[in-house]
Amino acid sequence: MRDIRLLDAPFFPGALIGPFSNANPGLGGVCTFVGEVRSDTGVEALELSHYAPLTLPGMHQLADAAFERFTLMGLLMVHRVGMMRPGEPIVCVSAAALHRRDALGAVDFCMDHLKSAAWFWKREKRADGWHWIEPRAQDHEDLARWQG
Amino acid sequence: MRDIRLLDAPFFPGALIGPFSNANPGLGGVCTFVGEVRSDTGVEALELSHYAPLTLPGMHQLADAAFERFTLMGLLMVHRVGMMRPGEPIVCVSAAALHRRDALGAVDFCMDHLKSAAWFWKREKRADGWHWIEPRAQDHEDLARWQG
Amino acid sequence: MATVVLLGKLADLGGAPALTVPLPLAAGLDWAGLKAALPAMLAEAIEDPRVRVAVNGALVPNKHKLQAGAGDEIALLPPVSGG
Amino acid sequence: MATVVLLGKLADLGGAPALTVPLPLAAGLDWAGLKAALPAMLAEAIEDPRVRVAVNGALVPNKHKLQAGAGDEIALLPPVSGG
Repeated sequence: MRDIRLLDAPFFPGALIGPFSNANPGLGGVCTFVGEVRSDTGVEALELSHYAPLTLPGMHQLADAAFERFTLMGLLMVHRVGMMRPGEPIVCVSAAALHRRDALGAVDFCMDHLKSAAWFWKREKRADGWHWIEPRAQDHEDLARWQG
Repeated sequence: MRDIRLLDAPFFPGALIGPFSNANPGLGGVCTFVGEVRSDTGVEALELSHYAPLTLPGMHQLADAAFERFTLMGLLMVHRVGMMRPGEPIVCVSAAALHRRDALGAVDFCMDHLKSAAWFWKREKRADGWHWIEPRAQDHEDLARWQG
Repeated sequence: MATVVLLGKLADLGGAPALTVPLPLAAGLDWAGLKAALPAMLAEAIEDPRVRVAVNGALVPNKHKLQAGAGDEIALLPPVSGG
Repeated sequence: MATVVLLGKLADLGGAPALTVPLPLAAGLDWAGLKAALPAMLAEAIEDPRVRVAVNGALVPNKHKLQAGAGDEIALLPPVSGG
Protein backbone atom coordinates (compact mmCIF):
# COMPACT_ATOMS: atom_id res chain seq x y z
CA MET A 1 0.00 0.00 0.00
CA ARG A 2 1.56 3.19 -1.23
CA ASP A 3 0.00 6.60 -0.69
CA ILE A 4 1.96 9.71 -1.69
CA ARG A 5 0.23 13.08 -1.54
CA LEU A 6 0.81 16.83 -1.66
CA LEU A 7 -1.95 18.69 0.17
CA ASP A 8 -2.71 22.41 0.03
CA ALA A 9 -5.15 22.38 2.97
CA PRO A 10 -4.86 21.35 6.63
CA PHE A 11 -4.98 17.60 7.35
CA PHE A 12 -5.44 15.40 10.41
CA PRO A 13 -2.72 12.72 10.56
CA GLY A 14 -4.83 10.48 12.80
CA ALA A 15 -7.36 10.13 9.98
CA LEU A 16 -4.63 8.83 7.64
CA ILE A 17 -2.76 6.48 9.96
CA GLY A 18 -5.60 4.16 10.98
CA PRO A 19 -6.67 3.36 7.40
CA PHE A 20 -3.02 3.02 6.36
CA SER A 21 -2.36 0.51 9.11
CA ASN A 22 -5.51 -1.44 8.23
CA ALA A 23 -4.50 -1.48 4.57
CA ASN A 24 -1.40 -3.53 5.43
CA PRO A 25 -2.75 -6.67 7.13
CA GLY A 26 -0.15 -9.00 8.60
CA LEU A 27 2.31 -6.23 9.37
CA GLY A 28 4.70 -6.53 12.30
CA GLY A 29 5.09 -2.84 12.97
CA VAL A 30 4.18 0.64 11.82
CA CYS A 31 6.38 3.67 12.39
CA THR A 32 4.89 7.11 11.89
CA PHE A 33 6.42 10.56 12.05
CA VAL A 34 4.31 13.69 12.12
CA GLY A 35 6.04 17.05 11.84
CA GLU A 36 4.22 20.19 12.91
CA VAL A 37 4.86 23.90 12.58
CA ARG A 38 6.83 24.71 15.73
CA SER A 39 5.60 27.52 17.93
CA ASP A 40 8.88 29.40 17.69
CA THR A 41 8.80 32.78 19.38
CA GLY A 42 7.46 35.41 17.04
CA VAL A 43 6.54 33.11 14.15
CA GLU A 44 2.98 33.90 13.04
CA ALA A 45 2.80 31.72 9.96
CA LEU A 46 4.86 29.48 7.73
CA GLU A 47 4.54 29.16 3.97
CA LEU A 48 5.83 26.23 1.97
CA SER A 49 6.07 26.74 -1.76
CA HIS A 50 6.95 24.03 -4.25
CA TYR A 51 7.42 23.48 -7.98
CA ALA A 52 4.63 21.15 -9.02
CA PRO A 53 6.39 19.48 -12.00
CA LEU A 54 9.22 18.35 -9.71
CA THR A 55 7.82 18.03 -6.20
CA LEU A 56 5.32 15.17 -6.41
CA PRO A 57 7.44 13.16 -8.90
CA GLY A 58 10.36 13.69 -6.51
CA MET A 59 8.31 12.29 -3.63
CA HIS A 60 7.47 9.24 -5.75
CA GLN A 61 11.18 8.74 -6.53
CA LEU A 62 11.89 8.98 -2.81
CA ALA A 63 9.23 6.34 -2.12
CA ASP A 64 10.82 4.11 -4.80
CA ALA A 65 14.19 4.49 -3.09
CA ALA A 66 12.68 3.64 0.31
CA PHE A 67 11.05 0.49 -1.08
CA GLU A 68 14.38 -0.51 -2.62
CA ARG A 69 16.39 0.09 0.52
CA PHE A 70 13.99 -1.33 3.13
CA THR A 71 11.68 -4.34 3.18
CA LEU A 72 8.36 -2.54 3.38
CA MET A 73 4.73 -3.53 3.12
CA GLY A 74 3.45 0.02 2.80
CA LEU A 75 4.50 3.65 2.77
CA LEU A 76 2.42 6.75 3.38
CA MET A 77 4.01 10.13 2.63
CA VAL A 78 1.88 13.25 2.90
CA HIS A 79 3.28 16.77 2.71
CA ARG A 80 1.58 20.12 3.07
CA VAL A 81 2.21 23.12 0.88
CA GLY A 82 0.79 26.62 1.27
CA MET A 83 0.23 28.71 4.38
CA MET A 84 0.30 27.09 7.81
CA ARG A 85 -0.08 28.24 11.42
CA PRO A 86 1.96 27.02 14.42
CA GLY A 87 0.69 23.62 15.56
CA GLU A 88 -0.52 22.55 12.10
CA PRO A 89 0.92 19.32 10.66
CA ILE A 90 3.39 19.80 7.79
CA VAL A 91 4.36 16.24 7.05
CA CYS A 92 3.28 12.71 7.90
CA VAL A 93 5.37 9.68 6.92
CA SER A 94 4.28 6.21 7.94
CA ALA A 95 5.96 2.90 7.04
CA ALA A 96 4.54 -0.58 7.62
CA ALA A 97 6.84 -3.61 7.63
CA LEU A 98 7.20 -7.10 9.00
CA HIS A 99 10.18 -5.97 11.10
CA ARG A 100 10.52 -2.82 13.15
CA ARG A 101 13.96 -1.79 11.91
CA ASP A 102 12.66 -1.55 8.34
CA ALA A 103 9.71 0.60 9.43
CA LEU A 104 11.83 2.91 11.59
CA GLY A 105 14.62 3.14 9.02
CA ALA A 106 12.27 3.98 6.17
CA VAL A 107 10.67 6.85 8.10
CA ASP A 108 14.09 8.21 9.10
CA PHE A 109 15.28 7.94 5.47
CA CYS A 110 12.21 9.64 4.01
CA MET A 111 12.25 12.46 6.56
CA ASP A 112 15.92 13.25 5.97
CA HIS A 113 15.29 13.44 2.24
CA LEU A 114 12.10 15.47 2.54
CA LYS A 115 14.01 17.94 4.73
CA SER A 116 16.93 18.60 2.45
CA ALA A 117 16.46 16.97 -0.93
CA ALA A 118 12.79 17.60 -1.80
CA TRP A 119 11.55 20.58 -3.80
CA PHE A 120 10.12 22.74 -1.04
CA TRP A 121 10.93 26.31 -0.06
CA LYS A 122 9.97 27.60 3.35
CA ARG A 123 9.44 31.11 4.67
CA GLU A 124 8.29 32.39 8.03
CA LYS A 125 6.15 35.38 8.81
CA ARG A 126 7.33 37.43 11.77
CA ALA A 127 6.23 40.85 13.02
CA ASP A 128 8.60 42.51 10.50
CA GLY A 129 7.44 40.46 7.53
CA TRP A 130 8.41 37.31 5.64
CA HIS A 131 11.81 35.60 5.92
CA TRP A 132 13.08 32.75 3.73
CA ILE A 133 14.52 29.81 5.64
CA GLU A 134 18.00 28.82 4.52
CA PRO A 135 18.97 25.14 4.33
CA ARG A 136 20.61 23.99 7.56
CA ALA A 137 24.01 22.29 7.64
CA GLN A 138 22.54 19.73 10.07
CA ASP A 139 19.96 18.67 7.47
CA HIS A 140 22.70 18.02 4.93
CA GLU A 141 24.68 16.01 7.47
CA ASP A 142 21.56 13.95 8.21
CA LEU A 143 21.18 13.26 4.50
CA ALA A 144 24.82 12.26 4.10
CA ARG A 145 24.21 9.31 6.45
CA TRP A 146 22.37 7.54 3.63
CA GLN A 147 24.95 8.11 0.90
CA GLY A 148 27.89 6.04 -0.25
CA MET B 1 4.25 14.45 29.37
CA ARG B 2 5.23 10.95 30.39
CA ASP B 3 2.85 8.00 30.20
CA ILE B 4 4.19 4.50 30.91
CA ARG B 5 1.76 1.60 31.13
CA LEU B 6 1.49 -2.17 31.21
CA LEU B 7 -1.89 -3.33 29.91
CA ASP B 8 -3.43 -6.78 30.24
CA ALA B 9 -6.27 -6.15 27.78
CA PRO B 10 -6.39 -5.12 24.10
CA PHE B 11 -5.78 -1.45 23.35
CA PHE B 12 -6.25 0.87 20.39
CA PRO B 13 -3.06 2.87 19.71
CA GLY B 14 -4.97 5.58 17.83
CA ALA B 15 -6.82 6.43 21.03
CA LEU B 16 -3.51 7.04 22.84
CA ILE B 17 -1.58 8.94 20.18
CA GLY B 18 -3.96 11.85 19.63
CA PRO B 19 -4.20 12.82 23.31
CA PHE B 20 -0.43 12.30 23.72
CA SER B 21 0.30 14.64 20.82
CA ASN B 22 -2.14 17.24 22.20
CA ALA B 23 -0.53 16.98 25.63
CA ASN B 24 2.75 18.29 24.21
CA PRO B 25 1.87 21.69 22.71
CA GLY B 26 4.63 23.40 20.78
CA LEU B 27 6.25 20.17 19.63
CA GLY B 28 8.12 19.99 16.33
CA GLY B 29 7.53 16.31 15.67
CA VAL B 30 6.08 13.11 17.04
CA CYS B 31 7.41 9.68 16.16
CA THR B 32 5.28 6.65 16.98
CA PHE B 33 5.95 2.95 16.63
CA VAL B 34 3.20 0.38 16.98
CA GLY B 35 4.15 -3.30 17.03
CA GLU B 36 1.51 -5.91 16.33
CA VAL B 37 1.34 -9.68 16.63
CA ARG B 38 2.51 -10.85 13.21
CA SER B 39 0.32 -13.27 11.32
CA ASP B 40 3.08 -15.87 11.02
CA THR B 41 1.97 -19.10 9.42
CA GLY B 42 0.49 -21.41 11.98
CA VAL B 43 0.60 -19.02 14.94
CA GLU B 44 -2.79 -19.00 16.66
CA ALA B 45 -1.95 -16.90 19.69
CA LEU B 46 0.90 -15.23 21.49
CA GLU B 47 1.31 -14.90 25.24
CA LEU B 48 3.55 -12.39 26.95
CA SER B 49 4.30 -13.01 30.59
CA HIS B 50 6.17 -10.62 32.84
CA TYR B 51 7.37 -10.27 36.42
CA ALA B 52 5.41 -7.37 37.88
CA PRO B 53 7.99 -6.22 40.47
CA LEU B 54 10.57 -5.71 37.72
CA THR B 55 8.71 -5.02 34.51
CA LEU B 56 7.01 -1.67 35.08
CA PRO B 57 9.92 -0.24 37.14
CA GLY B 58 12.19 -1.36 34.29
CA MET B 59 10.05 0.52 31.78
CA HIS B 60 10.30 3.64 33.95
CA GLN B 61 14.10 3.28 34.07
CA LEU B 62 14.09 2.96 30.30
CA ALA B 63 12.02 6.15 30.03
CA ASP B 64 14.50 7.91 32.35
CA ALA B 65 17.35 6.80 30.08
CA ALA B 66 15.50 8.05 26.98
CA PHE B 67 14.88 11.46 28.58
CA GLU B 68 18.58 11.65 29.49
CA ARG B 69 19.83 10.66 26.07
CA PHE B 70 17.42 12.65 23.89
CA THR B 71 15.87 16.10 24.17
CA LEU B 72 12.24 15.10 24.58
CA MET B 73 9.03 16.88 25.44
CA GLY B 74 7.06 13.70 26.05
CA LEU B 75 7.25 9.94 25.96
CA LEU B 76 4.45 7.39 25.78
CA MET B 77 5.34 3.72 26.32
CA VAL B 78 2.54 1.19 26.47
CA HIS B 79 3.12 -2.58 26.48
CA ARG B 80 0.66 -5.45 26.47
CA VAL B 81 0.97 -8.57 28.58
CA GLY B 82 -1.23 -11.65 28.52
CA MET B 83 -2.78 -13.49 25.60
CA MET B 84 -2.94 -11.86 22.17
CA ARG B 85 -4.17 -12.83 18.70
CA PRO B 86 -2.46 -12.03 15.36
CA GLY B 87 -3.10 -8.40 14.41
CA GLU B 88 -3.44 -7.16 18.00
CA PRO B 89 -1.09 -4.37 19.10
CA ILE B 90 1.67 -5.46 21.52
CA VAL B 91 3.53 -2.22 22.00
CA CYS B 92 3.17 1.48 21.30
CA VAL B 93 6.01 3.94 21.85
CA SER B 94 5.58 7.60 20.97
CA ALA B 95 8.08 10.41 21.48
CA ALA B 96 7.42 14.13 21.09
CA ALA B 97 10.29 16.56 20.62
CA LEU B 98 11.20 19.91 19.15
CA HIS B 99 13.44 18.18 16.60
CA ARG B 100 12.70 15.08 14.57
CA ARG B 101 15.99 13.27 15.22
CA ASP B 102 15.29 13.26 18.96
CA ALA B 103 11.79 11.87 18.45
CA LEU B 104 12.94 9.18 16.00
CA GLY B 105 16.00 8.28 18.06
CA ALA B 106 14.04 7.93 21.30
CA VAL B 107 11.54 5.54 19.71
CA ASP B 108 14.34 3.47 18.18
CA PHE B 109 16.17 3.38 21.54
CA CYS B 110 13.08 2.39 23.55
CA MET B 111 12.04 -0.32 21.07
CA ASP B 112 15.49 -1.93 21.03
CA HIS B 113 15.48 -2.05 24.84
CA LEU B 114 11.91 -3.31 25.11
CA LYS B 115 12.80 -6.09 22.67
CA SER B 116 15.84 -7.44 24.42
CA ALA B 117 16.32 -5.83 27.81
CA ALA B 118 12.81 -5.64 29.30
CA TRP B 119 11.30 -8.31 31.54
CA PHE B 120 8.97 -10.01 29.09
CA TRP B 121 8.79 -13.66 28.07
CA LYS B 122 6.99 -14.64 24.90
CA ARG B 123 5.47 -17.90 23.75
CA GLU B 124 3.49 -18.83 20.67
CA LYS B 125 0.64 -21.25 20.31
CA ARG B 126 0.80 -23.45 17.25
CA ALA B 127 -1.24 -26.49 16.26
CA ASP B 128 1.07 -28.70 18.35
CA GLY B 129 0.94 -26.51 21.45
CA TRP B 130 2.89 -23.69 23.09
CA HIS B 131 6.49 -22.80 22.21
CA TRP B 132 8.72 -20.35 24.09
CA ILE B 133 10.46 -17.78 21.91
CA GLU B 134 14.20 -17.60 22.41
CA PRO B 135 16.00 -14.25 22.35
CA ARG B 136 17.28 -13.44 18.88
CA ALA B 137 20.92 -12.55 18.18
CA GLN B 138 19.66 -9.68 15.99
CA ASP B 139 17.89 -8.11 18.96
CA HIS B 140 21.11 -8.13 20.99
CA GLU B 141 23.00 -6.58 18.10
CA ASP B 142 20.36 -3.86 17.87
CA LEU B 143 20.77 -3.18 21.59
CA ALA B 144 24.55 -3.02 21.33
CA ARG B 145 24.22 0.03 19.05
CA TRP B 146 23.36 2.13 22.11
CA GLN B 147 26.17 0.96 24.36
CA GLY B 148 29.68 2.24 24.92
CA MET C 1 8.50 -21.22 53.60
CA ALA C 2 9.67 -19.14 50.65
CA THR C 3 7.87 -18.66 47.35
CA VAL C 4 9.71 -19.37 44.12
CA VAL C 5 8.27 -17.60 41.07
CA LEU C 6 9.16 -19.21 37.76
CA LEU C 7 9.18 -17.11 34.61
CA GLY C 8 9.17 -18.09 30.97
CA LYS C 9 10.07 -21.68 30.21
CA LEU C 10 11.28 -22.28 33.76
CA ALA C 11 7.56 -22.46 34.68
CA ASP C 12 7.26 -25.48 32.36
CA LEU C 13 10.25 -27.17 34.02
CA GLY C 14 8.79 -26.48 37.46
CA GLY C 15 5.33 -27.62 36.42
CA ALA C 16 3.75 -24.41 37.76
CA PRO C 17 4.30 -20.63 37.69
CA ALA C 18 5.16 -20.66 41.41
CA LEU C 19 6.37 -23.19 43.99
CA THR C 20 6.69 -23.04 47.72
CA VAL C 21 9.90 -24.24 49.28
CA PRO C 22 10.13 -25.25 52.93
CA LEU C 23 12.86 -23.51 54.91
CA PRO C 24 15.04 -25.28 57.46
CA LEU C 25 14.04 -23.81 60.85
CA ALA C 26 16.11 -20.77 61.81
CA ALA C 27 18.27 -21.14 58.74
CA GLY C 28 18.17 -19.07 55.57
CA LEU C 29 17.98 -20.52 52.09
CA ASP C 30 21.15 -20.39 50.01
CA TRP C 31 21.73 -21.28 46.34
CA ALA C 32 22.54 -24.93 47.08
CA GLY C 33 19.51 -25.20 49.35
CA LEU C 34 17.25 -23.68 46.73
CA LYS C 35 18.48 -26.05 44.03
CA ALA C 36 18.07 -29.05 46.34
CA ALA C 37 14.43 -28.07 46.91
CA LEU C 38 13.59 -27.78 43.21
CA PRO C 39 12.81 -30.45 40.59
CA ALA C 40 16.11 -31.71 39.15
CA MET C 41 15.58 -30.37 35.61
CA LEU C 42 14.71 -26.94 36.95
CA ALA C 43 17.70 -26.98 39.32
CA GLU C 44 19.94 -27.74 36.36
CA ALA C 45 18.34 -25.11 34.11
CA ILE C 46 18.88 -22.26 36.57
CA GLU C 47 22.65 -22.79 36.45
CA ASP C 48 22.55 -21.25 32.95
CA PRO C 49 24.56 -18.04 33.44
CA ARG C 50 21.83 -16.10 31.64
CA VAL C 51 19.28 -16.99 34.32
CA ARG C 52 18.94 -14.07 36.77
CA VAL C 53 17.50 -14.18 40.28
CA ALA C 54 15.49 -11.56 42.17
CA VAL C 55 14.58 -11.64 45.85
CA ASN C 56 11.46 -9.65 46.77
CA GLY C 57 11.57 -7.87 43.44
CA ALA C 58 15.25 -6.84 43.58
CA LEU C 59 17.79 -8.42 41.25
CA VAL C 60 20.57 -10.30 43.03
CA PRO C 61 23.99 -9.33 41.62
CA ASN C 62 25.42 -12.85 42.14
CA LYS C 63 22.87 -15.62 42.39
CA HIS C 64 25.41 -18.06 43.84
CA LYS C 65 25.47 -15.88 46.96
CA LEU C 66 21.66 -15.97 47.31
CA GLN C 67 20.35 -15.62 50.86
CA ALA C 68 16.60 -15.84 51.37
CA GLY C 69 14.49 -16.15 54.49
CA ALA C 70 10.96 -17.08 55.52
CA GLY C 71 8.30 -15.30 53.47
CA ASP C 72 10.70 -14.13 50.79
CA GLU C 73 9.76 -14.27 47.11
CA ILE C 74 12.52 -15.67 44.92
CA ALA C 75 12.04 -15.09 41.18
CA LEU C 76 13.94 -17.15 38.63
CA LEU C 77 14.27 -15.19 35.39
CA PRO C 78 15.41 -16.84 32.16
CA PRO C 79 16.61 -14.78 29.17
CA VAL C 80 13.87 -12.41 28.00
CA SER C 81 12.30 -12.50 24.53
CA GLY C 82 10.01 -9.55 24.69
CA GLY C 83 8.66 -6.66 22.69
CA MET D 1 8.13 34.16 -25.37
CA ALA D 2 9.26 31.84 -22.61
CA THR D 3 7.97 31.72 -19.06
CA VAL D 4 10.44 31.94 -16.19
CA VAL D 5 9.17 30.49 -12.90
CA LEU D 6 10.94 31.80 -9.81
CA LEU D 7 11.00 29.69 -6.67
CA GLY D 8 11.82 30.59 -3.09
CA LYS D 9 13.64 33.85 -2.57
CA LEU D 10 14.34 34.21 -6.29
CA ALA D 11 10.68 35.26 -6.57
CA ASP D 12 11.48 38.22 -4.30
CA LEU D 13 14.44 39.22 -6.48
CA GLY D 14 12.32 38.92 -9.61
CA GLY D 15 9.43 40.84 -8.05
CA ALA D 16 6.95 38.09 -9.04
CA PRO D 17 6.62 34.29 -8.97
CA ALA D 18 6.83 34.19 -12.79
CA LEU D 19 8.15 36.41 -15.58
CA THR D 20 7.77 36.26 -19.33
CA VAL D 21 10.87 36.71 -21.43
CA PRO D 22 10.71 37.72 -25.11
CA LEU D 23 12.61 35.43 -27.48
CA PRO D 24 14.64 36.70 -30.44
CA LEU D 25 12.82 35.54 -33.59
CA ALA D 26 13.99 32.13 -34.82
CA ALA D 27 16.63 31.96 -32.10
CA GLY D 28 16.57 29.92 -28.91
CA LEU D 29 17.29 31.30 -25.48
CA ASP D 30 20.65 30.40 -23.95
CA TRP D 31 22.03 31.07 -20.45
CA ALA D 32 23.50 34.45 -21.40
CA GLY D 33 20.29 35.45 -23.14
CA LEU D 34 18.22 34.45 -20.13
CA LYS D 35 20.40 36.42 -17.72
CA ALA D 36 20.30 39.47 -20.00
CA ALA D 37 16.50 39.37 -19.94
CA LEU D 38 16.23 39.22 -16.13
CA PRO D 39 16.55 41.95 -13.47
CA ALA D 40 20.25 42.39 -12.64
CA MET D 41 20.03 41.15 -9.02
CA LEU D 42 18.19 38.05 -10.14
CA ALA D 43 20.66 37.41 -12.97
CA GLU D 44 23.48 37.59 -10.45
CA ALA D 45 21.72 35.35 -7.89
CA ILE D 46 21.15 32.51 -10.34
CA GLU D 47 24.92 32.16 -10.89
CA ASP D 48 25.07 30.61 -7.37
CA PRO D 49 26.17 27.03 -8.15
CA ARG D 50 23.41 25.73 -5.83
CA VAL D 51 20.71 27.25 -8.08
CA ARG D 52 19.32 24.54 -10.38
CA VAL D 53 17.36 25.03 -13.58
CA ALA D 54 14.52 22.98 -15.06
CA VAL D 55 13.05 23.31 -18.53
CA ASN D 56 9.45 22.13 -18.88
CA GLY D 57 9.71 20.30 -15.55
CA ALA D 58 12.95 18.45 -16.32
CA LEU D 59 16.15 19.38 -14.47
CA VAL D 60 18.96 20.60 -16.72
CA PRO D 61 22.26 18.83 -15.92
CA ASN D 62 24.34 21.94 -16.74
CA LYS D 63 22.48 25.23 -16.62
CA HIS D 64 25.24 27.03 -18.54
CA LYS D 65 24.27 24.93 -21.56
CA LEU D 66 20.59 25.91 -21.29
CA GLN D 67 18.65 25.93 -24.55
CA ALA D 68 15.02 27.01 -24.41
CA GLY D 69 12.52 27.85 -27.14
CA ALA D 70 9.20 29.57 -27.59
CA GLY D 71 6.57 28.44 -25.09
CA ASP D 72 9.06 26.70 -22.81
CA GLU D 73 8.81 27.00 -19.03
CA ILE D 74 12.15 27.70 -17.38
CA ALA D 75 12.17 27.18 -13.58
CA LEU D 76 14.90 28.71 -11.44
CA LEU D 77 15.31 26.67 -8.24
CA PRO D 78 17.33 27.97 -5.28
CA PRO D 79 18.52 25.64 -2.49
CA VAL D 80 15.57 23.93 -0.84
CA SER D 81 14.66 24.30 2.83
CA GLY D 82 11.75 21.95 3.14
CA GLY D 83 10.16 19.39 5.39
